Amino acid sequence: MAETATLPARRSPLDGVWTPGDHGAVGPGGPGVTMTRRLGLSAVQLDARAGTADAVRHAIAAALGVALPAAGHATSGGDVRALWLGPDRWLLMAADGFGLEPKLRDAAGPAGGIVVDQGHGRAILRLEGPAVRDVLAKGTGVDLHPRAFAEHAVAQTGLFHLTATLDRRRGTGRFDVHVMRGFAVSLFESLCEAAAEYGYRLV
Amino acid sequence: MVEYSVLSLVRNALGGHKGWIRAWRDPEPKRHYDVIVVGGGGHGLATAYYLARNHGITNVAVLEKGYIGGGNVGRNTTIVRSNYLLDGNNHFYEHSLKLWEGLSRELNYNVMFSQRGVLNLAHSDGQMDAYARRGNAMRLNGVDSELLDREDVRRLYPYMDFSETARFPIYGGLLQPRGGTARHDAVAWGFARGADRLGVDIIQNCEVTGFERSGGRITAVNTTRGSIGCGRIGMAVAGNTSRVAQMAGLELPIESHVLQAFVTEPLKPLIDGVVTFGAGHFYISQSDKGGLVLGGDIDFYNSYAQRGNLPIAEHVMANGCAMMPNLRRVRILRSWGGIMDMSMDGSPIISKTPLHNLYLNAGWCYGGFKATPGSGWVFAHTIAEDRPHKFNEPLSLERFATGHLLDEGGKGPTPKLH
Amino acid sequence: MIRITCPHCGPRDHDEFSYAGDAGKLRPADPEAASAEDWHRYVYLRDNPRGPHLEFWHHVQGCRAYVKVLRDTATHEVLATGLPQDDLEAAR
Amino acid sequence: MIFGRHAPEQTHRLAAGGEIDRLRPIGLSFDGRSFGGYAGDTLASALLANGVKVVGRSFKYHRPRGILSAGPEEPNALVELRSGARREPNTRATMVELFHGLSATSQNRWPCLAFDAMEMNDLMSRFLVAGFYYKTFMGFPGWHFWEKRIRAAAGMGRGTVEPDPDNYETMNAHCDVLVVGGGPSGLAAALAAGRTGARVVLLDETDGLGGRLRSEREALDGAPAMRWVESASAELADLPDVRVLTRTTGFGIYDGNVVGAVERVADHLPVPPAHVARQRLWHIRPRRVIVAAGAIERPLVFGGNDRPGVMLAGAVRSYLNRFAVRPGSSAVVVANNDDGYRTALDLAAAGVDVAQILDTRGGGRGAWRDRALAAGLEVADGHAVTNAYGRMGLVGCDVGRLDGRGGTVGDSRFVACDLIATSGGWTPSIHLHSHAGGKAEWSDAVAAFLPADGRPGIATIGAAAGRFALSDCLADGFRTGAKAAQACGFGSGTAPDAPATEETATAPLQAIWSVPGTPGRKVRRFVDHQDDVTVEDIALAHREGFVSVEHLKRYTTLGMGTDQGKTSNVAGHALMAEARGQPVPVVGTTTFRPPFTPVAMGALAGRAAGRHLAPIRRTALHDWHATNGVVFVEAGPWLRPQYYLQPGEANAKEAMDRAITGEVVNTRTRVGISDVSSLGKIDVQGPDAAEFLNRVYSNGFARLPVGKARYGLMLREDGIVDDDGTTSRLSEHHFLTTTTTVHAAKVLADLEWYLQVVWPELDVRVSSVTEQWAGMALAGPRARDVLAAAVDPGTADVSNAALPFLGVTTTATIRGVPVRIFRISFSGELGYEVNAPADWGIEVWEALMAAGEPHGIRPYGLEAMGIMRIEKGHVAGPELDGRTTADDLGLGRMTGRSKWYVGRGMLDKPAFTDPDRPSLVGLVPVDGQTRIRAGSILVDDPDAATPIPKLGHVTSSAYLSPTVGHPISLGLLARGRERIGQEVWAVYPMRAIRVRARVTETCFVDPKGEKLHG
Ligand SMILES: Cc1cc2nc3c(=O)[nH]c(=O)nc-3n(C[C@H](O)[C@H](O)[C@H](O)COP(=O)(O)OP(=O)(O)OC[C@H]3O[C@@H](n4cnc5c(N)ncnc54)[C@H](O)[C@@H]3O)c2cc1C
Ligand SMILES: NC(=O)c1ccc[n+]([C@@H]2O[C@H](COP(=O)([O-])OP(=O)(O)OC[C@H]3O[C@@H](n4cnc5c(N)ncnc54)[C@H](O)[C@@H]3O)[C@@H](O)[C@H]2O)c1
Ligand SMILES: Cc1cc2nc3c(=O)[nH]c(=O)nc-3n(C[C@H](O)[C@H](O)[C@H](O)COP(=O)(O)O)c2cc1C
Ligand SMILES: [Zn+2]
Repeated sequence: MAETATLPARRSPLDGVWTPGDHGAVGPGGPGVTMTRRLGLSAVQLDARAGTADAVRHAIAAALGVALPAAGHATSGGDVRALWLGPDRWLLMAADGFGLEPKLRDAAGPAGGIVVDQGHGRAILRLEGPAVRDVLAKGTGVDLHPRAFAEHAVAQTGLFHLTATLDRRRGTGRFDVHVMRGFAVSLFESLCEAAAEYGYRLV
Repeated sequence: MVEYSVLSLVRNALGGHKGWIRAWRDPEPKRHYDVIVVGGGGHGLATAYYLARNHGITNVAVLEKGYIGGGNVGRNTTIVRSNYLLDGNNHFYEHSLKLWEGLSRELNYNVMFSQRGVLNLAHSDGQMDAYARRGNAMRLNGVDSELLDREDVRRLYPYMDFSETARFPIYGGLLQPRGGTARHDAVAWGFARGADRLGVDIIQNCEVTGFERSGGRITAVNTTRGSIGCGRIGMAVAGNTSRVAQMAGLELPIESHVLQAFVTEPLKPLIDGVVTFGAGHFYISQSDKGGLVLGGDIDFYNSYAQRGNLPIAEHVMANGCAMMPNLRRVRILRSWGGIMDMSMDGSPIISKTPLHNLYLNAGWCYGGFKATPGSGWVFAHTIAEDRPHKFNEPLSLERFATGHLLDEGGKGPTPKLH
Repeated sequence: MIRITCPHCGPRDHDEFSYAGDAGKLRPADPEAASAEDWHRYVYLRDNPRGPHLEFWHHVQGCRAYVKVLRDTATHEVLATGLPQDDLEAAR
Repeated sequence: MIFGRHAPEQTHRLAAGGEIDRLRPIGLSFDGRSFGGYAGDTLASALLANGVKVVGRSFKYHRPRGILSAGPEEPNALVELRSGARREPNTRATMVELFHGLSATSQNRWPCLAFDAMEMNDLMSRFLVAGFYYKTFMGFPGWHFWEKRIRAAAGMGRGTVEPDPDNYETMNAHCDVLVVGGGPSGLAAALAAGRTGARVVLLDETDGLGGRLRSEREALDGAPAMRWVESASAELADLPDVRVLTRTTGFGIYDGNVVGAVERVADHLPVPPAHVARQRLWHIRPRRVIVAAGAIERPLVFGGNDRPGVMLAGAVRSYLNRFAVRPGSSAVVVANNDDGYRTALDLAAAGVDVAQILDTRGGGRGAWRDRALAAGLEVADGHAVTNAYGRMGLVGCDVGRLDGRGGTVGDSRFVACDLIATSGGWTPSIHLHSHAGGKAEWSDAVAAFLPADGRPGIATIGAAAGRFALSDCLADGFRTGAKAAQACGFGSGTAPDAPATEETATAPLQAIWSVPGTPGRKVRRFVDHQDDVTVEDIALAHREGFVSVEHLKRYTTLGMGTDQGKTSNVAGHALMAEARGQPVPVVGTTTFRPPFTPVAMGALAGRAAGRHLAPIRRTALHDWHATNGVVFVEAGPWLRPQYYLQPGEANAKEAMDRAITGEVVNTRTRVGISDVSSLGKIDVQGPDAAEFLNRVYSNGFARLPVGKARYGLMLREDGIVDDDGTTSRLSEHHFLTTTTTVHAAKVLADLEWYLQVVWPELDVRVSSVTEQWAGMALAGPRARDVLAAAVDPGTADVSNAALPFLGVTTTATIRGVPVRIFRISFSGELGYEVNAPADWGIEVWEALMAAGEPHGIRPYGLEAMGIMRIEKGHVAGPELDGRTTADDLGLGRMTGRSKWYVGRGMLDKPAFTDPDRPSLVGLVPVDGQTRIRAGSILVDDPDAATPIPKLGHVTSSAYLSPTVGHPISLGLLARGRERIGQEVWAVYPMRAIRVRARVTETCFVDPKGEKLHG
């Protein structure tokens, strides 16, 4: 992808609905949930062709310093975070400036990796705060209890009837939520309504 | 034999209702019948009735594994209509609808057929065009149909969601005024009593467990009440079709799926007709008892359990509340399920089979209650004459091989989508 | 709610999946050799058993894998799950 | 609250005791009259406290009814709660917590509760027996006439016609142990499990924990039992992984032992607080379920047992002990078990005069009986109430001696009383056990069905399992709770010690299913109070052959009311058993179905109702359209531009027509641009990609050159056309496939199916990139000029030579944004599809608009696109209706026989090769002006006798093709291709329209496709 410098700024599908500040029933203890948009992230899907998973894993580890995670997990390494998406399929993320896609192509291509840019196809929200689990639990059947969904656990699942990716980050009550770009506003509305009773802050 | 009427009711009331007798006998199975009908649901009982009434064949038994009417006829949402697009279906269902119109008197049993009108809502221009095609085709067949616009619908059901926030705005709908509902149990009981009066043996708690064959013929059926000889066999076991067919060595273009239905607490009259939502599968009407009877999609997996799961229940309610936002505070009283014989093109099969004296009535999907009298009529004809009636020629089993499919929805050979 | 254990994602609600029907039916391997009758049986005919049923569920909201499931159609109990090429007969 | 004070004295309120808070008076109104109550009251207890006797009317006979129970089983005391948009019919007064300003109205009566015109049904009751309606109303004037009247009399409360202003939501939970029911059994189970560190959820339908203990004068460890309940509750509250949900009903157990529960978050408040849902639906996924749902008492079936003032014994104790209410001032107690004595003692303790204790058992033994006698109460062994009197409120009853053979001996005497406390025994709540397919086993000791073997992971305990002694319930709970936790890997499985009980031994119950009536009197004995099913109705059902309990139920409606027969089914089934001369277990019971108690549709719908019914999908260009005069239209989940209004224009019909025509003309004569982002885009990569596409497409893809696009057709396995779109080869092993908007998801799923299941040997990966790319169709004679001006210099050559029709380039950038350009066209014009990464979609769109400015570029919407594709005879949704073959659509050349592909095996079926099949044709009005509407049917003779033979139908129609200057349509016509040039009728009987149409070729504009290649 061409040098980001020469490129116009990326728009977020939530530009039209994102009003920073506190909303809902924010109590003295502050908002139950704080939502941030994770902007300026490249996200590239990496598939390992039949029988090349190991080769691809090595190539990526060597080139990007991140170990491709096992099913249901995420890993961080170097400047890259890698999420498991499905059998022999991962999503790698880095800051736009990092030039993730070309790097991946060069590293994984020869080893049998297939690279598909998805960075513009999904919106990524970070949710944190004491009420996060309850808010997400209103929309997903996945068990988010720390015992069942530890740090760096990842799930592809239904969230408020949409297909979403849940990425549990380090620390209690911090999740990154990925959703298809076109449904971003729908998911955002659902999250806001679910969070309103605890109060939420848009950053 | 007691004739039912206001007079007999009054007479018996004065006699403390001691005078009433069994609505149908409870005979021991004979050793042989000219025709055995397997399945004491609406279709089996209607078939037996018309075998005796139209064809004079009275040495007939209906074998029911449980209690008659315990199958889908006793658990359906009772919508009766003939608003089908394809002629192969439309003529058949219209024949059935005509029979409904005289059924209570025919049977001397009030089946409470109530022509409240069936309205299918449309939510896009494309859907309006599709309904136009269907309604126009019906008219050319002499069947009633009306195309309503948004305001027509609002006049009928002002409390539907006509607001700006409606997710799928109402464009209009297709109305069949002659459509409506009937009292499901009464249909089974009325046909049972009618058939019984003509000499048919109705044998309950008698499950068919196998067939005795010689060559291409079935000579007797094995049941939980012993083996019973037979001339011809009519199969009308709906959700259980594949299992009974398997006993005869037949593999059919049918899958069994569970369809849930729901009834609310009884209310004073609220919803006058039958309404179906067009932007999601949902249909609703009000029973004479006052309960709103509603349903939607099947559960989308093969099932022989007469119960479903929450996701579909929630989906049904969401559609209902979206269509009529005033329903949200109405409470669901009971939910249940029935096993439906989903065919590969969504249309029924009333047909001869590779076995000379075995006849098949199946593949009813969501819609066989409305077919009950018509199905019995043409199935009786097919059994008695050993050839299809003109109304069930298109409903043959061969159509899947020849490609003469009756796919109203254009969904293809994916039963869960019909 | 039927709980289906996806071999990749673990136990999930069945409404994350899309039911893909009978897994006992094998598509004619060599289309050239297949007769019209073979195609007919594959496309239209079903065993439709009451009891253990081999079927596919597509994990559409999850990892998008087609999961092979042995499920009792009378009780809805899931007896075994696996990959499309797995043999689940042992669980019958 | 003020108007609480104005309310009349609470004449039946006890001076002390109960859970109510006398410092928090609450006013309520019932049928317009104001009453006072206290926090902690239910509507029922408050009405009783005010001496209100008649609360409702029965379903069929409209008989005046009072309050029978103190719980969810209430069949009689149903009211309309709240008003207007929040009106809730059939609300059980026994389950409504008082809130300030509560207003309730009696129902199923006209004009008022005291006088109900429909009570004439009661006088006619001898005619209106079970199933009478099946036997009449068949003749003149017909059912429809009678039905109106019957419906008006039937039903119960009135539903609202206004939209519900409140919100509902869903919550998902997971736990190791779920305990349903917070009585002593459930509390013990939750404690035992919770202490091990297991994740526990405890539900109770009521507003607090304790269950029956709230209503009994029981002691635990030497103190009032509720003390123990309080400490247990406190301990549970402190356990981090224990969640206690009150006002929450577990209404059903589903597959996987998932429990559906509904939490009434705000029903005890006047209105829900801001941002709070009224009710919350819980999906609870436990590893172990413990059902501690208790038992429900049933009344004895005796003459006049439905009179206002006849009350369940246990309910009497609830009102006395929990609510400090005296349900009457002079009581007769009649029971077939020791509850009679227990109740009489509580009544006496509360200062109520107990006229008589009638024990239907003859035995005359037992510790409870001794206690009653010791307390100086009068006990009559082997006696029962034979008839009760008092239409609007009990005045007394006949008491007779039973002969044990279904009759009485000697005369009966009249006893004055305003309260009859009755107990026919307790029915364990095995509902949830049964939902999960658990078996039920008859117990003579309990005279009810008990849970037998059921689904693994579910245990039913305490009273719900027929264990009625408090000590047994506690032991049961502690044991089962510990075991369940252990099974989930927590604790040792050893049960904690239970608190010490002080219990009086109970003597065995003796079932009696109906009490003989007062000799010489015609008595009405109600089995099902709500639906007015009497002992005589059951006899009639038996007489007419409705002898299976399922037929009995459906014929008499026994147990079909809002209470689902909680107080009546057992007696009803037992009476049928007596009639059949068979034991109850042989006769069996009817099926238990969810919900345990009725659940609001809104709660099940959750927030998905209304505008959230289905999520809305927006294209990357959405925000641009929104600010540029667009009118959106739903296309599946998507919102897509339908057409664009000029600045200042209102969205009226003329403006719409002007917009659509203008968009078409502009595109055909200059250049237009439209948002095609919603088309499915599937990235196909791998060494076998070409082979794979060659198998799934009916036309060839093996030799598609790199840098080229090709139109492709996909068939279903049954040979019918599934979808169409273009596929471009971006590199040797890399393709981009596009699908129609509607089929995008299905096509992807199908491709995955073939790769994962059918041809796993193919080395190919597919993934959706629909959302990654914003898609823009640039079309019209000036399209190339616009594109050339927009593309950053030197990044790509878009000349006809370099980028011919069906050419593809991936090197171009626009404003620095890397784009993919495909020279394909749906409109039939010189056209390009430009794909840009979604977050830059608007920049690229605006760049094209700017570059197009001098050329008069205009955006066009779905309507214009629809007209242009009809002008070109391109097929779309209405033609790809799931019934058409490639041949039907004139695409036969794309289904060659030279290779194999999905669906080919079906193409030779007789029906598919039938020459009479309808095929796609064009249609124009012979008069050159009348529109031929989509949905019209094509016939030769519109005046033929019905059924009129049909030749086909009109699939798509443009009321005006601006390009050819008259209406045009496409249709499917039998032997269509042979009929070109001929005329047919297009009829639309529902609007009385018939149009003479000429059959034409399908392509109305530029048939040679010069514009495409130009
Ligand atoms: C929830 C639900 C809603 C529906 N809604 C509608 C609607 O609104 N309108 C409509 O037209 N249709 C509707 N249907 C479809 C309709 O109910 C059925 O198509 C129709 O009742 C089937 O015909 P039947 O009455 O003969 O089936 P059933 O009543 O199921 O009769 C089949 C009988 O065969 C018996 N049987 C099975 N195996 C054996 C055996 N081996 N030996 C002996 N007996 C056996 C069964 O016990 C059963 O009694 C609905 C179905 C369901 C489940
Ligand atoms: N006198 C008698 O013969 C007799 C008979 C039965 C019970 N009892 C007494 O009653 C008590 C029984 O204890 P227990 O704990 O087994 O039962 P319980 O009746 O004390 O408690 C059951 C609890 O479960 C709740 N519940 C019921 N169904 C529910 C559902 N579906 N969802 C949510 N909550 C639901 C009820 O609100 C109630 O609080 C003991 O004290 C016993 O001695 C006495
Ligand atoms: C049209 C119709 C109306 C019904 N109305 C009621 C009702 O008012 N009350 C009730 O308890 N059940 C009602 N039912 C459901 C039956 O009680 C029962 O659940 C259904 O016949 C299936 O039988 P099963 O639950 O015993 O398996 C109704 C069923 C149908 C088909
Ligand atoms: Zn998965």
